[in-house]
Formats: sequence, C-alpha cells, structure tokens
Amino acid sequence: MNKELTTQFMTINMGPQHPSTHGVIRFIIDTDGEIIHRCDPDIGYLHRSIEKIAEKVTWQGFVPYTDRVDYLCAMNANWAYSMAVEKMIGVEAPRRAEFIRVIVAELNRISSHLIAIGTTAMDMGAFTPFIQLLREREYINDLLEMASGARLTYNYICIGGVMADLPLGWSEKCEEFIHHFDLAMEQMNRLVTYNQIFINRMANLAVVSPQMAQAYNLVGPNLRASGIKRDVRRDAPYSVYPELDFEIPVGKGLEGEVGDCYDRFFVRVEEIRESLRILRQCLKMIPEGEVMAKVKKTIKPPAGHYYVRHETPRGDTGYFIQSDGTTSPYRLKIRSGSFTGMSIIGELAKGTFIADLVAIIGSLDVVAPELDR
Amino acid sequence: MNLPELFFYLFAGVTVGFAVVVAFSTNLLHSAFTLFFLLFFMAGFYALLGGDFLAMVQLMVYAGGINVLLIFGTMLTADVAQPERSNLSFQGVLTFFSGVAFTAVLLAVFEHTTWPLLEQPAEVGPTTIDIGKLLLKEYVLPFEVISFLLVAAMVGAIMVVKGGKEQ
Amino acid sequence: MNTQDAFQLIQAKVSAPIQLLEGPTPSILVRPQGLVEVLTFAKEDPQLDCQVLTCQTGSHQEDEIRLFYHLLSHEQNHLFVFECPVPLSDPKAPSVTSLWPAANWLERETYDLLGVHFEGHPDLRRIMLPEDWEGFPLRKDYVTPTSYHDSGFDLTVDNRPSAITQSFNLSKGDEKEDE
Amino acid sequence: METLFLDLGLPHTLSSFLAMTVWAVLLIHFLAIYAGVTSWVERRVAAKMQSRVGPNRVGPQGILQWLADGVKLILKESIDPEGADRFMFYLAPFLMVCGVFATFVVLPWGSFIIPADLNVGILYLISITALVVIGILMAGWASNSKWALLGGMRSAAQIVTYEIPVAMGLLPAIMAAGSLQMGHLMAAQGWAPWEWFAFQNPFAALSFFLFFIGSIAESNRIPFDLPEAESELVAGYFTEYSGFKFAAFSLAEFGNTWVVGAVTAAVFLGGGNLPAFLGESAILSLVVFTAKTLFAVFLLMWIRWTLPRFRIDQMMDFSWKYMLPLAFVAFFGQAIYMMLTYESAMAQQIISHGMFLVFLLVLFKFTGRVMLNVREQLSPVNSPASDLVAPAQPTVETEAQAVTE
Repeated sequence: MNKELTTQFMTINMGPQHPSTHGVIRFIIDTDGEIIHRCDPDIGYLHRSIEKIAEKVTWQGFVPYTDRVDYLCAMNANWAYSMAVEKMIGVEAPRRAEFIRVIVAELNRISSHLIAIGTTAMDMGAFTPFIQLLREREYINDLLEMASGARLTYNYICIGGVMADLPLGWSEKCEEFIHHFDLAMEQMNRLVTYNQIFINRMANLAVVSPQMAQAYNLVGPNLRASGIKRDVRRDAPYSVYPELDFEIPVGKGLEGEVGDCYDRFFVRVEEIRESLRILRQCLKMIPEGEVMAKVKKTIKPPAGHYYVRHETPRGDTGYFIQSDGTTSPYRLKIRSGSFTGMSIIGELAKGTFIADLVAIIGSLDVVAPELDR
Repeated sequence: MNLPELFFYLFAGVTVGFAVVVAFSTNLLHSAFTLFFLLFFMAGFYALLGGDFLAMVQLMVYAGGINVLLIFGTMLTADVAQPERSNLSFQGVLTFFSGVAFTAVLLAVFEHTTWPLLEQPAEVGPTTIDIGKLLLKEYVLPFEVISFLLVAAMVGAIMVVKGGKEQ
Repeated sequence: MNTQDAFQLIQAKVSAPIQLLEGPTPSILVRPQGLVEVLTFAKEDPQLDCQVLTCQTGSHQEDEIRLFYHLLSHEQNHLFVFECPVPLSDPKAPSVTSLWPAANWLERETYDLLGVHFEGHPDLRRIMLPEDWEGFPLRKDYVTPTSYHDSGFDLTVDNRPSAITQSFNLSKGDEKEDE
Repeated sequence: METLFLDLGLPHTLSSFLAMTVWAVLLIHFLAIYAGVTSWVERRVAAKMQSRVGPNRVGPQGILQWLADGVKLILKESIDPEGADRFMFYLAPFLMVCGVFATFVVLPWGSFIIPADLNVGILYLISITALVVIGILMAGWASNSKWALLGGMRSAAQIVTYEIPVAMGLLPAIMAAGSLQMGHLMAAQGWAPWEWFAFQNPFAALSFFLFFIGSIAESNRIPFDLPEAESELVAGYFTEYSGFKFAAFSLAEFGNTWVVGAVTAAVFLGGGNLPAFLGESAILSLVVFTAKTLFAVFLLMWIRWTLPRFRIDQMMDFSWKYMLPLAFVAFFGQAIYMMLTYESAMAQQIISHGMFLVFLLVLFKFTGRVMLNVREQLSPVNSPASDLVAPAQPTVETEAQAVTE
C-alpha cells in the first residue's frame, strides 16, 4: 500500500483544427484527467509575412494589407496605419474625414466586440447568441458596405482621409440601426450576460491581477478588465476623440474577482454601449466638407523610426515604422493585442479544466490572423 | 418446448459464451465490456424466473452501475490493451486446480441439495408489492442494519478520498 | 516627461554609457552590455515607472541589428524608446524576460525573424516559423527560398501534380498514344 | 395484438412471438422516421430561434432533408481510425441504438396501447439506459482518440450521476400511483391539468422538474451536453465516427428525445387520458399523448438552443449538491403530503387547483416577457443599400488633385 501510484499526464493536441481555437492555433496541453497541467500555445499557422511584404510595397500599397492583419476590425487597422503615415509625412486629414473615421471605426469596434462576445458564448455552448449577434453584425456590415463598398476588408480609410464620402441618407440609416441595436443588445444581455450558467462558467476564472496584466503587456479590454483605466483614445488622444464624451469601462469584479473572464467579457459589453454613445455624438457633430487631404502620389517620409499607438477593439495596437526616406517602409512591425494576449494563456490555463481553456481563449479575444500577422 | 424454455437455453448458451470470453480474453477491457453482456443476460434469467424486480435491479445496479465503474477503472489503468502478462498465464496451474476444486464443491452441493420445486405457477404476478412488504415489515431490522452499513461505507469512502487529496 | 529628461535622469543614476538619439522620435541608445541595467532602472525608478514593455522588435541595418524597446508607463502616461545595436556577426543581446514576462514571446519573435540570440531567455525557440526553418526572413540579406528543405516543392509556384491533374494528364497521354 | 394472432388459430408460442416481431418492426421504423424528422424539425426550430432559415431546399420546406442526410451518411465512406479497436468501434453505435430502442418496449401510446405493459415498466426504463452508457464508453475507448476518450469518460460519469435524481424524481409519482406499471401510472391521473402529477402538489412539481432536468442530462443535451461539447471536445465520443455509424449515433440521440418526452407525458402530464365525454377512443388518446410528448420534445429543443453549457465540476455539483437533496425533499414531501391528505379529497383538490393557478400565473408572466422580446425584435433596422437616395461622391477627383500637386 505504501507504493506510490504512478500516473501519467495525457498530452493532447488542441488544434490546429479545433472548433474553438478562433482560427488556426494549436495548444499542446498536458492534462491530468480534465485538469490542465501545462499549456503551450503553438502559433504561426497563419503567418503570412505581412511585415516582410510591407518592405516590398509602397506606402499607400500597404493599406489593403492592413485589412488582412485583423479582418474583424479592418477599419481600425486601416486607420492605425494611415494615421502613422500621416504623422510621418505631416498631413492632417480634413475634419469631416476624421469624423467619418471615428464613425466607421466605432461601428467596426462594435462588430468586432459582437464577434468576441458571440464566440465566447458559443464556446460556452450557447449557439443562439452567436447567430443573433452575427445578425446584428450583418447590419453593421451593410452600413459599412454602403460607405466603402466592401463588407469585410474595406480599404476605406487611406492616407490623408477616407476613400469616399458617406452616401446621402447614410446617417439616418445609421441612427435607425443604433436605435434598433440598443434594444437588441439588451436582449442579448438577458440571453447571455445575466445568465447564471454563463456567469458560473466565467466568474472567478483565470483572474489577471493588474500587475500581471502589465507584466504580460495586456492591452485594450483585457487590460481594462483588470482594473487599469487605460485607453489610447484618452491617453494619447488622436483624431476628434478629445471632443467626444465617453466613459472608459473597467472591470469591477461584478461576479467575482476583478480581472476574471467575466470582467473581460463585461468590459466588452460596456464598450459597445460607449461606442454607441460616440456614434450618436458623431452623427450630430459631423461637419460638411472635404474628405481627403492633398497627398502626394509618391510618399517619401523622412528617415527615422516612428511608433504610433491606436486603440483597436483588441486594444493598443502599435505600428512601429522605420523609414529610410524611400517609397516603401524600411521596417514595419505591428504590435498586436492578440500576440501578447496569447502569451499569457499558458500561464492562466494552469490548473483549469479543458472547458475553461476555451473560456479563457474566448475572453481574451484572440484573433489568429492578428496574432500571426 | 415453449417460449420461456427456448429463451432459457438461449440465455444459458450466450451467458456461458460470454463467461468464457471474460475469463480467457487477453485484453482486459474486452473482458470488462463482455462482463456487461454477461450481467445483462443474467437479468434475463431472473426475468424468466418471474423475478421482475430482481431482474431490473440486476440491470440497474450491476450492469448499469458496478460494471460501468469497473470499465471506468480499467480504462484508467495503464496499458490495458496490451498487458505484459495476460490473465491466462497468471499462475495457471494453481488457478486450474482451485477452479476444478471449486467446481467440484459446487457440483456436490448441487447434487445433494433437495431443491424445493414450485408447482408450475399459473401466472407470474408482480413481486414488487411483496418485496416491499417483506422489507418494511418482516425483515425491517436486517434492512435497516444493511442501510446503516452502507452509510458507514459511504462515509468511509469519503474519508479515504479526502485523506488522499490532503497528501 | 519627455525623452530628454529621461535621458538625463538615467545618465545621472546609471553607470552604463547611454546616448540620446535625435530624430522624428527621440530615443536612447544603449549597448547590449548595459541594456538590462538601464531597462531595470527604467522599470523601477518611480519617475520613469515603465511597468510595461509594450513593444520589442528589431531592424536589420547595414552591419548590425538594432533592437527597439518601447517602454510604456501606465501611471505616468509616457512612452520611451530604447535602441540597442547588436553586431550582425555575433547577434547576442541579454534577455529582459526576468523584467517583463511579456518579453518572452516578443523576444522569441525577434529571434525567429531576425536571428538575435537573447541570452538568458528561458525558452528561445522559433515561434512563427517551423522549428527547422533556415535563415531569418526579416533580415535584408535574406534570400527567399524556392523550396523547403530540398523537398522538391517549388514554394513560389505550386505545381505539384494533384490526383485530379494527374488523372487528366494520364488521359491526355493515353489519347496521344492512341494517335 | 397477441389475441389477434390467436384468433387466426396459430399456436400460443408462435402468436406471441409474431406479436413481438410486429411490434418490434413497427417501433423500429417509427424510431428511425421520428429521429429523422426530428432532426429536421430541430434544425428548423433552431433556425427560427436564431433568425435563420434552416434547411428548406429538399422537398417542400425542406421536409425531406433528413432523407437526403440519411442517404448521404449511408453512402459516405466509413473511416476506421488507425489503432482503433475495430470490433468495439463497430459495435458501439448499434449498442446505443439498442439502448434507446429497448426503452420503446414499455413506452405507452396513449392510454390504451402499450407494447408491453411490464409491471416494473418504469424501473426497466431507468435500468435499460445502461446499454447507452456502455455504448458511449465503448465508442470513447475504441476510437483511439483522446477527445473521444474524454467524451466517453464524461458521459459515463454524467449518466451514472444523473440516473439517481431521475429515478428519485420518478418516485413521488410512483408513490402516488402505487405501481411501477406505466399503465397504472397514467390511469392514476386525470385528463385535466390539475389532475396531472406535475401539478398535484408542490413536491410532485419539484420532482417533475428534477426528472426533466435529469432527463436532459441523461440524453446529453445542452446544458448538459458535456460528452459531445463541440467547443471543447470536438465532438466528444463520436469524434472519429463517420458514415452510417455516425447516423446511428444521431438516431439514438434524436430517438432519445421521444423517450424523454413520452415518459414526461405519461408520468407527469396525464398521458393520453381523455375527458369522460369523449369516450374511450384509442386514436384520440394517441393524438393527445403524442401532442404532449412533442411538446416536451419542443421544450428540450428550446432549452438546448437557449442555454450555455455547464462545466464538468459544476455539472457534478449540480447533481450531487442540489438535485439529489432536492429529490429527497420531494420524496419525503410527497410522503408527508400523502399522509396528510390521505382522507381528504377536498384538500387534494384545493392544492392541485392552486398549483395549476400558480402555473398559469407563471405562464402569463413568461408570455409577457416573450412578447417584450418579440416587440424589440420588430424595431426597424436599416434597409439594404439599394434604398440610398443618391450614389456616393466620386473619388476620382482627389486622385486628380494629388497628381496635379
């Protein structure tokens, strides 16, 4: 009886083809029954060398590639890059263009958060909210299609402004949508957010303390869920955000500790509300005028390196661009929220269940193309 | 030959067949799964004898509960499918002799007992009411004692599991 | 606090030689020998208070790889850039994983794509590319391979015969023989 | 049915054998067709709940979709995973179908038609599920896949756990009827809702909920679909199955919904009892019974497409820490209720009518909530792009400006 029982860990490959890894990611997990002992994320399955491509294309030519960096919020990626280049060449977009940018980017933020919330709910086994939210996202896609002509990769915001003005009657349609969406969001909250099973699954799970969030360089909603009130739109204001009135939601530990999965989820729900607020204000404030600044056809920014931060739905996305004064970037690095968000998963997953790992991935809102670039 | 008799021989044959598989299979898991069918067909015997309640309890407790746990445990064992030593080679001679001896005793008992033969029961009635009455009236003390024993066993099991976790 | 102030503060307190680089984005140049010392100071000094390593990357210059460390302070709301040149002949830099766990993956990415060896890194493996990939793609002298490990597959053109194309070819061949 | 063959002059053994065969053939066809149609219904119901269309191409409104699916699955290549225990791998799905099919033996079809009204019918129903457990365990093990193994393990643990509250949930009804026989259980209830076990007294209602929740768990449906949780375990114990074997699993799964529905209808919702003035019509009784069963099946679907999934430890906690004690409460409560109201039919009437009124109240409130949701759904949304008044401003101009500079 004194002989010690020998047990083995079971090594499981979760992915690359797994229903809930949100793209092509692989986790090598050692489990003791269902409890994870080690979780080693293996990424790179969607690595498309976008940073290398940047060195081969012109400054304007890279804008469509930014769409592909994170296809869930292509507008924001467009904008982040365009903003960086505008800063380098010292061009300012016209005021109307800035408003249009804010409107489309916030719409895109909503649609991205809808996917984040929906997939989290789907990972929890609730399939209906996901489809319901996809339906709402379709309306946003309709709106963005009216503006840009595309539904997923827009290539709408370009260096110096936006590609085209909003069509006539677009604002009314947008207001109609906002009114509808307010109610739809409440419905969604009743279905998922306040569902006791859902709360039980998410609360007190994978708690990220503020120190840990900073050490692991979490950004955006993930950082704010840990109680750190940091948002690039406020810290390093760009565009017309200083004129707008909006709150920055932070995790309050509604159902458990501050920084658990439920907080990360709920911060996104609240951010959608704030985005709606921003949209309402912008639709009122938007002036008439040009939508495109005068930009030279061949851009040659002065040599040097730049680092531009932008608040995308996945948080503080940094574009590090080094120019040598030629027609294409010398070195371009996209610092993405998913990448650092992913690096914490191995730490968080220890001691949780396999089902929890799925919740953690969902709550951190990791998007594979942005992760691998 | 009437239908129950036909089924009796059918069940008997199948049960013996499964028993052979359980005993001689080198794959422990096959044995465990086959044991399920063995227990399942045992319930058939009870049903044929008119013990409807007993048959169902046999199904529920043995086939549904104990056997599932057995399979559960077997699955958690390392290398069940390829055991280094099959249960055939395990002290074969001793097993053979003890088996023969046991069979001999069984046969002897079987031969020397006078079995009370029932007059062919005209109809097999429900036994549940009788069992219930017996348990709660005539044998209420043994029934309660056994219940108490089971509760004690359960508490003991919990204690053992808890102690194991603390270590 | 701007970079000049930070530079003066670090120069006063830290023995390692640093240098202020002017440019569109001013930055502080540190040699690899003094990197950990300077960055530790930047993290722990209450005035700098750079709790977050927000971005770590590198860029291939002529004969060196220049590492960039973007440090961010949430409390003070400022961002500093530290540059660290490592020679191409011996690309080695100390790892800052012990200061910021986030550096783990960021350094792995830099190692993977630029080939900088971070000494003291707990788990320096390739992260994006396969383990057996040769070369470092983001270096300027990187030649895009035409095949993967002499496997015979041309990576630039996918002309592997699939089962369907093969069956077509076969039928064409048959016809030719018939003629 | 046996008498039918006896009337034809056939010997006793043969006629009872023939009767069994006919029943078996009828039931297995019913099971197959029901499972197929339900798979289509479930998809349509889910689509309706999710603002989708659902399958509507094969046949009118897609009603033949299940046939197309079935044909496709049968024609598909059956893949054996490498290293699989082939015999068990092939056996498992059919064991599961057997387990579900075997329960049909005692399921009633209205008040007057029961294939075999065993005097331990309800006990048989509980215990025969062992076959399903064994099938799942076997599938999980034999697939030689870790996901399948985890699914099989989860499933076995889950079914063994929830069998207890289910059995305990049935006890109050058994006590009230004083029999384990399906026919007696139904006969002990009346046609009106206040004569059903579900509304007999608070404890019976509690046991009804426990039974229904436990049944959901036993049939592996959301929120208890951990064995086949697609976001965690890919597809659980049937991850590696394809072709007809996969179809067999679906058959068992959808067939199980009928079992749950029928037992619910028979034991708690008054079975196929008819009001006295309608007489003893077997057909009408069948219709009533089927309607109740399908309502219960619809409830299952409704729950499935609404709720998220439990985690494994929460699922265990839920059964052992909440359902089991509650089941004991229901059991003792029912005993006390029976003791107190044994002689007073008046009290029984008052309690059951009161229960029904409470239920109506809850239903009323619930309907209000549903109507609120429906109203919100109908709020106007932006119409398609073609409605726009004028096209966008041309963009060429800006390009030209840039060139001139």
